[in-house]
Amino acid sequence: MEHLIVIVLLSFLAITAVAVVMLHDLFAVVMLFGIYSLLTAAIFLVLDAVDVAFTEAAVGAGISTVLMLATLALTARKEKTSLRFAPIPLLVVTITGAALVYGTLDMPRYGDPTAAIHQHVAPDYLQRGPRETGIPNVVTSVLASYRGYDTLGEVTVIFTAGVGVMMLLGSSRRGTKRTRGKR
Amino acid sequence: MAWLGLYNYWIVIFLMMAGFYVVIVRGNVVKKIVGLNLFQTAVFILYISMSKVQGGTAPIVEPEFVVYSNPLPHVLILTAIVVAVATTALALALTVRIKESYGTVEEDEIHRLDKSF
Amino acid sequence: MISQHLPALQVVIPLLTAPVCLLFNNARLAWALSLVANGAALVVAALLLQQVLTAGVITYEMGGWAAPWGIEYRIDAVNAFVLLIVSAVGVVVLPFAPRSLAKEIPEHRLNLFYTTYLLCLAGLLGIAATGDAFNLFVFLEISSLSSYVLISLGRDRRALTAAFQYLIMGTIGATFILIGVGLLYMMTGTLNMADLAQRLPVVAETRTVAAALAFLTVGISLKLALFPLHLWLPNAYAFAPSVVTAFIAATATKVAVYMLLRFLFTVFGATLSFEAILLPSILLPLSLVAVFSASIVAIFQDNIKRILAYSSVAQIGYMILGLSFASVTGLTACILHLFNHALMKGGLFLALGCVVYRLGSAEISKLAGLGRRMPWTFAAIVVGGLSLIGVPLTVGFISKWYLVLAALDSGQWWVAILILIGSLLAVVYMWRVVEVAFFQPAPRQGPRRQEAPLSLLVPTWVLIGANIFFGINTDLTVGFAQRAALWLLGGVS
Amino acid sequence: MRHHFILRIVAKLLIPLILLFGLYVQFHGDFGPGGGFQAGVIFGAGFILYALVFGVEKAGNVARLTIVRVMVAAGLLLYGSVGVVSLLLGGNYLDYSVLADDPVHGQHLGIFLIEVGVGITVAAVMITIFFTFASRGRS
Repeated sequence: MEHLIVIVLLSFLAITAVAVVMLHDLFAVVMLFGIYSLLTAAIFLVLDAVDVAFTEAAVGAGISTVLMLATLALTARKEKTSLRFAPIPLLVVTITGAALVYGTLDMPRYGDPTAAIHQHVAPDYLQRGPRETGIPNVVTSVLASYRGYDTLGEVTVIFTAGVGVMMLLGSSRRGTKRTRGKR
Repeated sequence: MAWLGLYNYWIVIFLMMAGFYVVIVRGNVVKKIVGLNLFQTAVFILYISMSKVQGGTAPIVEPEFVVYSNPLPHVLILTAIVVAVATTALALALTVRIKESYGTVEEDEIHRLDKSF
Repeated sequence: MISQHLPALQVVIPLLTAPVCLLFNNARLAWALSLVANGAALVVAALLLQQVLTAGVITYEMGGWAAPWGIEYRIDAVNAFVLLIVSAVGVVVLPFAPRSLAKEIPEHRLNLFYTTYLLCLAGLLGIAATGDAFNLFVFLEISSLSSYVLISLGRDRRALTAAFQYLIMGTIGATFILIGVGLLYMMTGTLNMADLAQRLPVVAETRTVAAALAFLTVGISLKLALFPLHLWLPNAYAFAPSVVTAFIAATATKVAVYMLLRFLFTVFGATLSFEAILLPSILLPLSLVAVFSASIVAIFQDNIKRILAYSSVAQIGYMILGLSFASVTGLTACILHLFNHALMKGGLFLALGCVVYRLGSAEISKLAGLGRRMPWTFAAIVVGGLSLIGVPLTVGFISKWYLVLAALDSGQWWVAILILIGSLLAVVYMWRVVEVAFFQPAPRQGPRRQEAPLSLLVPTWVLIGANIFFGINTDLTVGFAQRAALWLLGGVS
Repeated sequence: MRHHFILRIVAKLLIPLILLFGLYVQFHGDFGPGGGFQAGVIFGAGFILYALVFGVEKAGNVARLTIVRVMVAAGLLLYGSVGVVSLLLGGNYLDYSVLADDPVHGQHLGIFLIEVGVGITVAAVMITIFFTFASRGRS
């Protein structure tokens, strides 16, 4: 049953992706991207990744979409270029996709509990996590403690983005902002 | 039946490639950023798909459950989502600046302006 | 007590100084703080290298969690050397910054600039120090995001498009690396590099691992601008502020080469069967094509920054060529060139920074007669150019020498000949600069140009002087490089 | 926007709830889904909603950009200094076990502190990014 839901959701995703490729109205493209993120969040939910689903919904459908809309307001709403046949990108994409499909052939099957990733490292987190950190949500204990250094890196990435946006778009005349009234 | 276990991955690969195509084909800058997000989000689904265990539940340990899905890919993807939104924010900021200094966000036109410079 | 925490301090010091720089809204203070943090990182790197040489591999468990569960820093002969290169280049380049940036970036953004610089440095050091495949991705993104911002700060509006192009290519590269790491994790259940190296041989013959290798190689090649994935590099180098070009040219691609070395030799191990196909039949021809195509394109550029940028693509070709032999001499050549090229391009781009400081641009046509007006600057360009060509008594000669030896060792004498022809192409593109600067008369009208200020010349000559110093005293660097090469080939597998 | 009466009243009701929910997510991450990052995004979204309904200018008075800027740095510094403190107490970097007498308590304290750090930086960065984009179009 779960698997069926996932397959249906994935098919919706595929349709959304095709629509994004074909459409020229950027407003519609951004909106479809929001839908794409929500569908992804739903898939994550079905696949037991509740934390990730939460984040994807908040970030993909929320922040990213809002920022994209803000950018559209500052740039243009329509894509000018007409859709044309581009052989080289198509070739690159086909080769990359073929390489990935080739790679899937020896993968452990979906949901297989005997796969290597469910045997090594991860089961220890499930066993030791609650005992060693006192936190039942294993995702939190791995994120904040076992792999806490990654999370420090993650915060640094967000910090970098913040500094970068200030640098690129920050007002050029500092301090004048407050005194200038509403137009 | 064996191929059914890979069917998910194949759709995910299709999604990745749809995003990848939008990124590398020359066109509108904002659309490329959307494509980049499609591509990255599809990779996230790849990671989360591999974490699923048949009959498992979310990795929040409680006495009544025995089988849990693998928490590690979840952690990795939480980090990766944050990285992706950071990249998107920067890319959009660059887009705004490009629009301000070139007057357009179409790669063809930017290219032409640079050539005539 | 401190000595046991050096691996963490190496990255954490610049990383935590960055937010402090943001808090103080003062450019000079931010600069001083960055210099102190960078200097501290250099001291730590030197101490680490010494520890590694006496005691062997150092491991450090982040958060006190043992290796495959927690994130581990693992310093050996290879990355200790890379850490030293990156932090040393930073220390030399930073004193160049205030004077040169004053003309390129508005005053009130300078503290943001130093914040971003420190983040970039921390990211690069983090990539080099880590022993965890996913942690590598995180720090890769820190360094990449900050370098996109740094590049976009150039005065020309093309800096914006260059940064955007780099952002797109870089993110594709990072996503490919993410796919590769994911596939490896899927087959082994671990992210720790040493643990991966142990567990991979069991599943080595699977198609999934082959795909993982392919995605990692392509992803890293995008980052290191290996032909034909180099398209982002020339514009990024040409339009970034001078200091940024010098720093990124001397460090970022080097760290990317290190990533490739680490994955190919430590994680996959040089013995895996599919590498037998990848290295000689794909990387070797690609690297030769990189050397020739980029050198030829360099000859026809009108902007010296672009000439040197294309030359970087060619030099990266030499590094990958050394790597593709997978022999001790080949890897020695690769690692030596990693260090030597950082000295050459760091020095040359700083010298160009001096030119841009006085002229406002690096168009070759504007250089006429400047050789006499700015003797020290152009002497630096000549010495750096000689090193790039590979003239004896410079570092360039040493790495070419080992590269030719490696080619002969592998029985491919034609590769050795191609390396020599490639050097001749470098003579051609460097000669164009020298010819205009020294043998064309200065224009009659127009302002009289002066030599660059001392605060710019000193850092330039430190790096250029190092080209000669390490070209004569070769024992030190060759010794390090050989140890690192031996370690890569025999250390883990 | 001036006349959207209902919108403004609904927003006035909603925003405290959103902020409250943000706090809940921040501190409930130990037991259910959630944590610093999600909380930061929700908190940021609360301010963004305020700015959308009442105007960026007015929102700027609520969240002064200089203060937000300090918060951007403060969160990361808080996270990093937890690591420094554990170094000083004799553990490895980010080893929370040494923060209290009992390792499990130490872990709890450490995780709590770093999640707060994550939340502060993420919320502050979200607000900064949105405000910089929003005020760009009008200057």
